[in-house]
Amino acid sequence: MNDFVLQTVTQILMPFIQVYGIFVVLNGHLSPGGGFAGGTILGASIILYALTVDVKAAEGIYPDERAEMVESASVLVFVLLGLISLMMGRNFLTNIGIFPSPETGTLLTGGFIMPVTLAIGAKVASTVITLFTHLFEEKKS
Amino acid sequence: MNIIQGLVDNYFYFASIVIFLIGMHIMLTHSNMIKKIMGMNIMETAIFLFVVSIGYVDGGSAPIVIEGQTIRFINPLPSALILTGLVVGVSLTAFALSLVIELYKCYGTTDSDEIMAIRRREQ
Amino acid sequence: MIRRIVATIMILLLGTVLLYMTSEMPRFGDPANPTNNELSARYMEDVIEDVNIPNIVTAIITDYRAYDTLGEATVLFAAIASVLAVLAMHSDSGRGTKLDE
Amino acid sequence: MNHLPIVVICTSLIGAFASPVLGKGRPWLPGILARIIVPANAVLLGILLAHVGDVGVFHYFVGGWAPPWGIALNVDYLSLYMAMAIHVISTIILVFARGDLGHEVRLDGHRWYYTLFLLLVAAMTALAFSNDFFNIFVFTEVATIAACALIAIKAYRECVEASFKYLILSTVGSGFILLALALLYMVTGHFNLSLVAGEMAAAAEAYPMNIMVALVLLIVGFGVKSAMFPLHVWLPDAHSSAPSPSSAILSGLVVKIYAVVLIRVILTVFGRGVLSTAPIAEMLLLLSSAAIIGGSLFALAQRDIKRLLAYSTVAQIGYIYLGISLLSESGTMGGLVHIFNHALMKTLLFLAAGAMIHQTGLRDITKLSGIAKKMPITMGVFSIGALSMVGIPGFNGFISKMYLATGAFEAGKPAFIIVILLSSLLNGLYYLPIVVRAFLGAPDEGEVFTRDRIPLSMTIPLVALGLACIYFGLIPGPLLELVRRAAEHLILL
Repeated sequence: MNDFVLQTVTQILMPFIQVYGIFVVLNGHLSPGGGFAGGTILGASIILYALTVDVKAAEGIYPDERAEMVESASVLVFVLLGLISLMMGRNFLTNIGIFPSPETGTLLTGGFIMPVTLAIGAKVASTVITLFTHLFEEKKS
Repeated sequence: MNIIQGLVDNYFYFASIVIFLIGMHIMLTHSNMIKKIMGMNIMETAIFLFVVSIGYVDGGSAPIVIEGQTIRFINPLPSALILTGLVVGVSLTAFALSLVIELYKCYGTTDSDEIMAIRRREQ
Repeated sequence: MIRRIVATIMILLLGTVLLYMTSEMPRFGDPANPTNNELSARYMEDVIEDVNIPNIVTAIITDYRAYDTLGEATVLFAAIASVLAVLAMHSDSGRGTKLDE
Repeated sequence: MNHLPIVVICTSLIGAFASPVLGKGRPWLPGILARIIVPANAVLLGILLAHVGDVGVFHYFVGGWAPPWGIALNVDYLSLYMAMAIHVISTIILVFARGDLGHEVRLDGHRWYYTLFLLLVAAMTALAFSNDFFNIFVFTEVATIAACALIAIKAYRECVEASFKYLILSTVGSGFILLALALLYMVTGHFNLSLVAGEMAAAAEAYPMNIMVALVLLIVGFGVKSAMFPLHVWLPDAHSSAPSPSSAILSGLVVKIYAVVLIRVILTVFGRGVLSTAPIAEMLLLLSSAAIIGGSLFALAQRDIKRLLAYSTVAQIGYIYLGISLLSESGTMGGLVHIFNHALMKTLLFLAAGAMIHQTGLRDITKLSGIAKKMPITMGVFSIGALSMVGIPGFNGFISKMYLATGAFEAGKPAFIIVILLSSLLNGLYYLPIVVRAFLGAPDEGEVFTRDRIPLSMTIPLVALGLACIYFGLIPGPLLELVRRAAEHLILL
């Protein structure tokens, strides 16, 4: 799509959408949102870019190799967090306090919830982008 | 008139059952595979609506605790589970679409009846 | 055409049963419903003590029922692996059309 | 020790998550990883079985939250039996895949193949252990997607078509399952199987429609996925077009895990109280008899060897449901033991068929005459599998049929003994001609056998499976002991 206004507005909007997505991921445990919502918002920014500017350019921003790494790494982080609590003698996926316990309602509360939310956010964003680019234009591998 | 009264009381359930049936009808009667996937999505969405409405409590608000206030919340469990259900739906849709793309490349059509006809002609 | 009629009749039968069931269900939004039991009460009342975060839905999906969320991340992973595998395997030459070689 | 169930599931998951990255540029690595992880997990499950023998069955609370707040894993003999079966059979299939896969899937697809295979194994194990409705739903979806992808990964359009059909029908099934568990949650207020069972009597009193509709939806939903008779339409295409290792795992294990979940849900959650209010068990008996006869008749009409085996699976699933719905102890034992026995036999037959197709490229059973002279080992073990399927004494198929017949007698329904005998006859009619023709028929002159031997990694699994069929036919004792405990758990509730 070669529309100057659309492309310019998209490029202006993209950082704001991404910041908002990151905010939603980080504040998932304090306000509405979380890994899934935030990850989708993050992914949507790249999808918007791919739709208005160019799919190839979007792939340049987020290449396949990095996508595969992020896909695997984020779920592995999730499982490993579960296994850490296993090694500490607790049941699998027990919430263990990672940060020194601050007062309720601040960012670092909730034990391992924030790392888990971050991993889910990365996973969802990466999956949304990869699915879109692959289904949008089947590529030659 | 018990049934009518029950349906009016449970209008959320009533609506989601109707949407569910519409989705199933699309899935069963249409031969276009994209439409089948749409029907599948409508069906799933209806179930999600149904599950979320189970959790509604009259006068309840979103389940986020605000310090020093005691207010009535809706039941948070169905909402939490449907977050999971949504992701499952997305995954199934994405995979089904990739299969349709492959079938389109092989047969040049997205209609399952036409694919059957092509298969029969070749045998 | 026959398929369409049969499907419509089946859907109507299923619909009748489901709607009849709907009229007998616990009333929508009633605080006395079986779902508002000790299970949801604990989530609402003890979430600060248990998990120390105010968002109950997040507490459920990432702590109380984190195993489901692991399963869900696995579903996403399975979907992306399936899509990449299917699209990559069928991408270029070397594709067969018949099963009998 | 108590953590072993989750360790088993997690190692498979970690292997699956790591495979795409490790296998990039090293297509051999994920295969080796899978062939290390799955047998190691089988050993761990053996240790867990011994541990459960010492301390008794227990529940494992994931996340440290006891039910109803958290998710519980159900570590009992039924789940251990299924998990053991899954890992033992998968190990054999993985060894076979080493020799066969290169022939059916392109080299750059191997890392995805093993990723999906491990995901499927992990999901099935999780399903075997799960004691929570929503958890069952989530892992059902993982298993569905992975199973469909294991079919579509072969680069033939038939596979994509079969996979799509399977996926669409499975999705309807998933929708029904989700709706059913929503209905159950609505009237019982719990997701944990044991707690739902506890609330069941009161809920059935107050909201009988919800419970009945949920039961029917669950039977239809899992029935589609486990190819219960009138809902089996996807199975022949899917199982016959898939790569041979996929066919083996799909036919041998995947359809059965759904059957086991359905059995567990029906017997432990709904229980006899609800079952007695409606003729559900009778309906299941009729459907499974129809499956046994109908599947065998359809198989009789097939010429493609893998299609024949696929239709045979439809009939054998009927045996499992028949045994369970008899609601007698021997019947339940027969149904459960047939899960493992049929997994052995059908894996053997599919792998042997895969070896034959690998070597000769032929799928038509009428063209396989005289093949025993070219492939004596493969055809020998194929004959063992076929004889076992027919139910000749001395092979493991006989054991399950004997228990099923005893169960039918115990339940006071001797008519079903006739069904079992009739289906044995039909099995003989479609399996034995293949064997006879292969051993006695003259090889066609025009055939060129490019390779005279199959690789060792294909021979060893075949021989192992053949020996296992004879072993469990002659010395079924330990297996039956395990199955008896699993059946006791089901039938007592």
